[in-house]
Amino acid sequence: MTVTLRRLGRRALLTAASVLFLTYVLAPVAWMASSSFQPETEITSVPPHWIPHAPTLDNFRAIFTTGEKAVTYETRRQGDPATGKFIPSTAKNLLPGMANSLIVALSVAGLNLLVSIPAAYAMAKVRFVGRSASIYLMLTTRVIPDIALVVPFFLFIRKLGLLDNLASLIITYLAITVPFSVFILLGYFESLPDELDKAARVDGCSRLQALLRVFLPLALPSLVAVTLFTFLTSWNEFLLALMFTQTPASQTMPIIVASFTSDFTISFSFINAAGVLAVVPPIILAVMFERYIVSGLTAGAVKG
Amino acid sequence: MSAIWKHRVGRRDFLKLSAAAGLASTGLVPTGNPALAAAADSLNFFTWSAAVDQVKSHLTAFEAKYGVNVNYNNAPWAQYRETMITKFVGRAPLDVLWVSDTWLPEWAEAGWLAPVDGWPELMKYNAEASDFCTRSMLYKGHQYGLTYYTDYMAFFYDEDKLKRAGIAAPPATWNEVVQQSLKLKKAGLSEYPLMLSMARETWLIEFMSALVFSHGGRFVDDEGRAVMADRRLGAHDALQWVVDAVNKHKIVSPACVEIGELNGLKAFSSGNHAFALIGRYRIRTLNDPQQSQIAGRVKQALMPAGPGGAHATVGWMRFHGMTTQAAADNTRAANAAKLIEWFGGKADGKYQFQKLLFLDVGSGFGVKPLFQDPDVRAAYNKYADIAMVEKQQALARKKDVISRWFGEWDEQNGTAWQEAIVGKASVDEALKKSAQSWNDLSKS
Amino acid sequence: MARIKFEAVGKRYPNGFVALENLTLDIRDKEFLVLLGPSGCGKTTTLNMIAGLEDVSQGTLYFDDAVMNAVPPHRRDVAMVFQSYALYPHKSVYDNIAFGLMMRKHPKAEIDARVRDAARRLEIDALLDRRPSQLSGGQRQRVALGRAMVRQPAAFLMDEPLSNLDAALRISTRAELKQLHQTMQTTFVYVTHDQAEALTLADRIVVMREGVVHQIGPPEEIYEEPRNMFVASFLGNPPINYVDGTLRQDGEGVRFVRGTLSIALPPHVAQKVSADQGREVMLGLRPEDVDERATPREGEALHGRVTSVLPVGSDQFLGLEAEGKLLFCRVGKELHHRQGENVALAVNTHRLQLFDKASGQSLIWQTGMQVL
Amino acid sequence: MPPVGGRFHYPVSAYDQRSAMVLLAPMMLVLLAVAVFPVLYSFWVSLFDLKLTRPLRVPFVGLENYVHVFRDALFWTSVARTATFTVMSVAAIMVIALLMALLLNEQFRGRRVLSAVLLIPWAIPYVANALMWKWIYDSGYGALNGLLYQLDFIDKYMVWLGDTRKTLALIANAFVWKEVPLATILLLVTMKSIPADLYGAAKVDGADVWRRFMHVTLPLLRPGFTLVMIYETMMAVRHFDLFFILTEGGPADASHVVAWEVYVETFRRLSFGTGSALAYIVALVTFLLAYSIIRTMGRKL
Repeated sequence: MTVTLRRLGRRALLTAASVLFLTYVLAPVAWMASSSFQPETEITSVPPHWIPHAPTLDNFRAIFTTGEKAVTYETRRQGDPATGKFIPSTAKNLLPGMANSLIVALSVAGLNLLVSIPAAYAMAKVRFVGRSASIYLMLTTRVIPDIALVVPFFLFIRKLGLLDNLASLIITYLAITVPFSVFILLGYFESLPDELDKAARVDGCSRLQALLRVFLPLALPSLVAVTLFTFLTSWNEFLLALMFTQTPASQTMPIIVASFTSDFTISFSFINAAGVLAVVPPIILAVMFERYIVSGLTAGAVKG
Repeated sequence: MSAIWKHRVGRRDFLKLSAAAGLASTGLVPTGNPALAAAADSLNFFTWSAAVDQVKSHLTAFEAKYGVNVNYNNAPWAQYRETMITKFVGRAPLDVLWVSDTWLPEWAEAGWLAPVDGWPELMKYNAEASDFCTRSMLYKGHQYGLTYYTDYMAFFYDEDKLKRAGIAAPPATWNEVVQQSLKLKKAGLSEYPLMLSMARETWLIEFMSALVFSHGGRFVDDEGRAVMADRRLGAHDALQWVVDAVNKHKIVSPACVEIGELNGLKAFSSGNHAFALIGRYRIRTLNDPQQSQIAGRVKQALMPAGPGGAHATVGWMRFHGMTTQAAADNTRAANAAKLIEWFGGKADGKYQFQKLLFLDVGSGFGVKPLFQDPDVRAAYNKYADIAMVEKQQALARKKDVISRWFGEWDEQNGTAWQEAIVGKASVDEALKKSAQSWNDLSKS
Repeated sequence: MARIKFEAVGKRYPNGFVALENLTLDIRDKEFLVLLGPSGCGKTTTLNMIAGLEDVSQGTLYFDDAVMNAVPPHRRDVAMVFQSYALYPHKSVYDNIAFGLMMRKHPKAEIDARVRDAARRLEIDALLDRRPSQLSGGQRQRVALGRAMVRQPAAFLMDEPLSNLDAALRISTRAELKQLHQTMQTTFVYVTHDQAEALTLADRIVVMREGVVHQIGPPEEIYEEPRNMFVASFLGNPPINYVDGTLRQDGEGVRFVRGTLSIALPPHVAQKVSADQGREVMLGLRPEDVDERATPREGEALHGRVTSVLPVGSDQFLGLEAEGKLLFCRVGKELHHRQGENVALAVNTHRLQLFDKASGQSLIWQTGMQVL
Repeated sequence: MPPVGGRFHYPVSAYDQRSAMVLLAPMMLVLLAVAVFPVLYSFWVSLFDLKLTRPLRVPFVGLENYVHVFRDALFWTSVARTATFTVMSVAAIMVIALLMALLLNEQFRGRRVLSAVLLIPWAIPYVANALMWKWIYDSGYGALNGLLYQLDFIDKYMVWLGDTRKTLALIANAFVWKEVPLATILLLVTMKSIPADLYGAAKVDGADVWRRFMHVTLPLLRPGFTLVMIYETMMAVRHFDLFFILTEGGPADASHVVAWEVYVETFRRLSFGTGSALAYIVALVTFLLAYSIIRTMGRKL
């Protein structure tokens, strides 16, 4: 009797909490999505239409239908670059921007694995002079604020003539990703029994072979996590990209999206559409690989 | 990957990186780098992202005519200065670009812009240009380009709303603006009758100058001394008026500090306000049914006058400039000159681009002959009162704060004004602060 | 096939902890050597040094006549069985066993032959496709053995390989290991803290404690002739009884005296200690070294009161209180003592141990090789 | 011939040392090139009066730039703003994260869905987050005004980001929304690590839910909280993106935080000397925080 009552109470409580939870997390995103389907005339209505009355795909169309055809006196759009619908002329830069982000993110993720795996293995399983020193270095570099790197990077990148060049981003992103990757992997390798390492080496593996033949296959989950983090970090990074890129040739998605806000002709609904496109890939990744992310995050953070 | 290789990331760059990584001090002074040297038979043309289609169409014609291919790129106006400066110091390939009058001294001093007065075929257009334009392109006796467009800050009103409030004539003074606004407010026609954009952005200086000039004040006197803090000659009346409009009369939204020119335009065009300070050329948009809900009702009046002021407003100049790196290379320089003439002067014997801009976007031109052009007059009469346009244009003044250190001062000044508007500082404090930073910078 | 020689080998960690002190040990070819001692005695360190998993920080390690100090594990021809078995979780049983040979680039066919042969001998040939996670403890242990066997290494190292098995399995596997040693004809080095294992398996036992070797010798010698109290008490279950007392000289010889307890030492002992009149000593008496049937003669009688009777099937243990000391004695299960009753047992004096109370060194079996 | 007896040499095999060096080389190279060198280099730069608008004259000024920074009232304003922002955010994050963790720690249908959804804010770019909130806060057509208006909390649309008293809090809110998931996950892990029998014991002692929470959960969550606190503090102190897109440090100096000051100094005023001096100060401060991280987390080395 009282038990069932308590159970009922509990269920009610949980349901209420869950609803609150979902509202807090999803409502803002939902509003962004809803806005992205509204025509400019509707989006400026007061009070707002929570659900578009006249949903339209114009904003997305503007982004996806962007043939770089020669514009002549005849084919030009009359009026401001965004006659009528306030869609910025730079809309066509979004897809290339995403392509840039993709290239950068993939390269950074790849390089991270290349650099971090051996280092983490060495720190975790090899006893050598300078081990703790290198761990300290890694831990310290992990907390250098990106804002503090901007100036030296800028002068440096300029010196190399890599301004406005994807390479500058790939290089500098290593600074903000590698320490974290090493950290996660270090934690993971340490959790694998030393005796495995010993067994492998008695079985005739050099250090490198032990890493490649035994530890790598076992570290797969953490490798996935690391790849995801470095990918997302690079995909989302804003500050450095803002400093080192000036033209759509090298600008990444966040920069392009941000530029819309300050563009000559601005459409609220269009910006939201851009926002939607910007969040879709990360969200898919996050939801698909939730398990790995959580394990990675905790592995990465719990030790500090 | 191709994108990467397109930007010449390769063994070379990474070798350079690893080599450079060793260097304890990479030079603080920039050095050229071959990797980014531009091909001689092509031009790099950079603008802010306005009238993009008009530019493109005009470029297509240019390429067809001269067989010079042009890499055209643009960046948002709001980030244009940062973008260009990083390009300059990064020695990115760049030949022709749009320049705003406020940046000319800074960029010329830094040796990024090259004078074009060595090119008679460009100079000859000065004869037909209004001398306001020509003066705005001069620095230390050299001319740095040919016009892109010129315009001034205009005072617009929603005729319909005024009628409904029983107001016969638009305000002639800032005082009347207050009176009429209160009337409109009482009539419930608008929460905040006057639309004022005071957000910190590149436009802000134009709005502030218009307010100051129409109040008969100055930021800086002819000797370049900061007088903005001077209660009689300075910006005091103007800023005080804004502060009162927001805090005392509540006829300007306190949100003005977060509303930029663009959102202001949209707010006005969606009928939320009765008066607005906006770039003159925007009247085309405002009276275009496709883009505005108050189309046909927007009229221009003379900039209201302050107690000590006439109806002065601020005028500005944006022009086509040539970079020093282009000037240094004969072929590139020659092509760049051709391009500047094509856009800033005549193309095939006509002021093609100026006319295009005017007809499509409505932006003003500095070339007198166009005023006689029948198409232009026709278009004008569709949405504006050409007499009023010219009358106000005659009262447009060049900004007095144009200087080598404008960029830095602008930051301080913008903050100062906002502090006054949001009531974190008194008008006097704000202007003193602004003047202070002007004096410091002018000494540096 | 190899002879493994430690020459004054020491191991010290950066934090100053000394795992091994000045070890000199000569492991003969094809010998089954057991390193015995409590945890932290340095036995595993010693084993790891042979494998190359731990570095020799002092002294020299030879395989035959080659100095091995700087040779990494994968260049040493040794195989090892770990306490946790350390099977590769991502490899099948087959691949686990074959891995070592693969790494050493043996031809495929030969690898296959060896793996299957080993599997057959260990009776795990049915499991070759399984993953370690699908195996029982015993099976895993066999796979670990197989992994080492197929290598046919110069030295076969085992680190507590049986400690994770249940009692019954442990006994039976002991026998198999012994058998394996016969057939493999190679040097075995075996680390354990279980004296029974050591006694059953070893050709020679090395008793260690806190990085120091206390005694090296064949099992019976270690058991019969312990060089000190630690060795004496570490082997034997239940452990040896100690009674402290003094030496008393009298007519026919030397006696151990504690209160009313007075035991005449046998000649071979007596003459060793004749000099030490009045010396404080420890008498070591193993539980089995009493004779309950014989009525004790003077000088070998142990009188005491029964405090507990613990039958263990084959025979029984008596808890005996004598002179305020609690002693354990093993007696035949046919006699029936009851708690509280007084008994007199005959001590088998020829098997007594006698130690110096202060140093703990044996007064009977001195040798030069002690390093205490 | 290795030493026989006698002196000890460091107990690391030459082979391990070699291979460790090889394995570490790439990371070391990267970290030195893209982290250590820049930090040192920015100190070097901070000793010059380097203005990009004056590319050809770069006088050495020693520590003047630092003096200049510390003398600048705006710098101290920005420090204050950063502090306020950080405290507000971190506090809010901890509370919300705790509640969410408590919920996710229960067993009920749909839990998996929640924990998947939870990752969304964490995953999306800060830029998108900023645009989203900027649009929500919009004083003309924003959702916040719309909602409050429809619920009759306000009778006319209000100014949000434009109101200097609200700006920081609103930005903090956007920050919190994005940071809460990570914090929640960290707390959740700590919760899961609390042995169940402790609750059992508490139950036996007749402690009700609330007491169990107060006397078992909270105290045992301390490590989790410390972690979250330090981690989020680091994030908040250095945060830039939201300020750039939402307010550009304004209105007036209402949201002029240190990170923004660094940006303005370098890329608006183009004064790289003072800029890197600023950046260097920020770096040093963060290093101190980092040190406390390593200490507090007691990372065994």
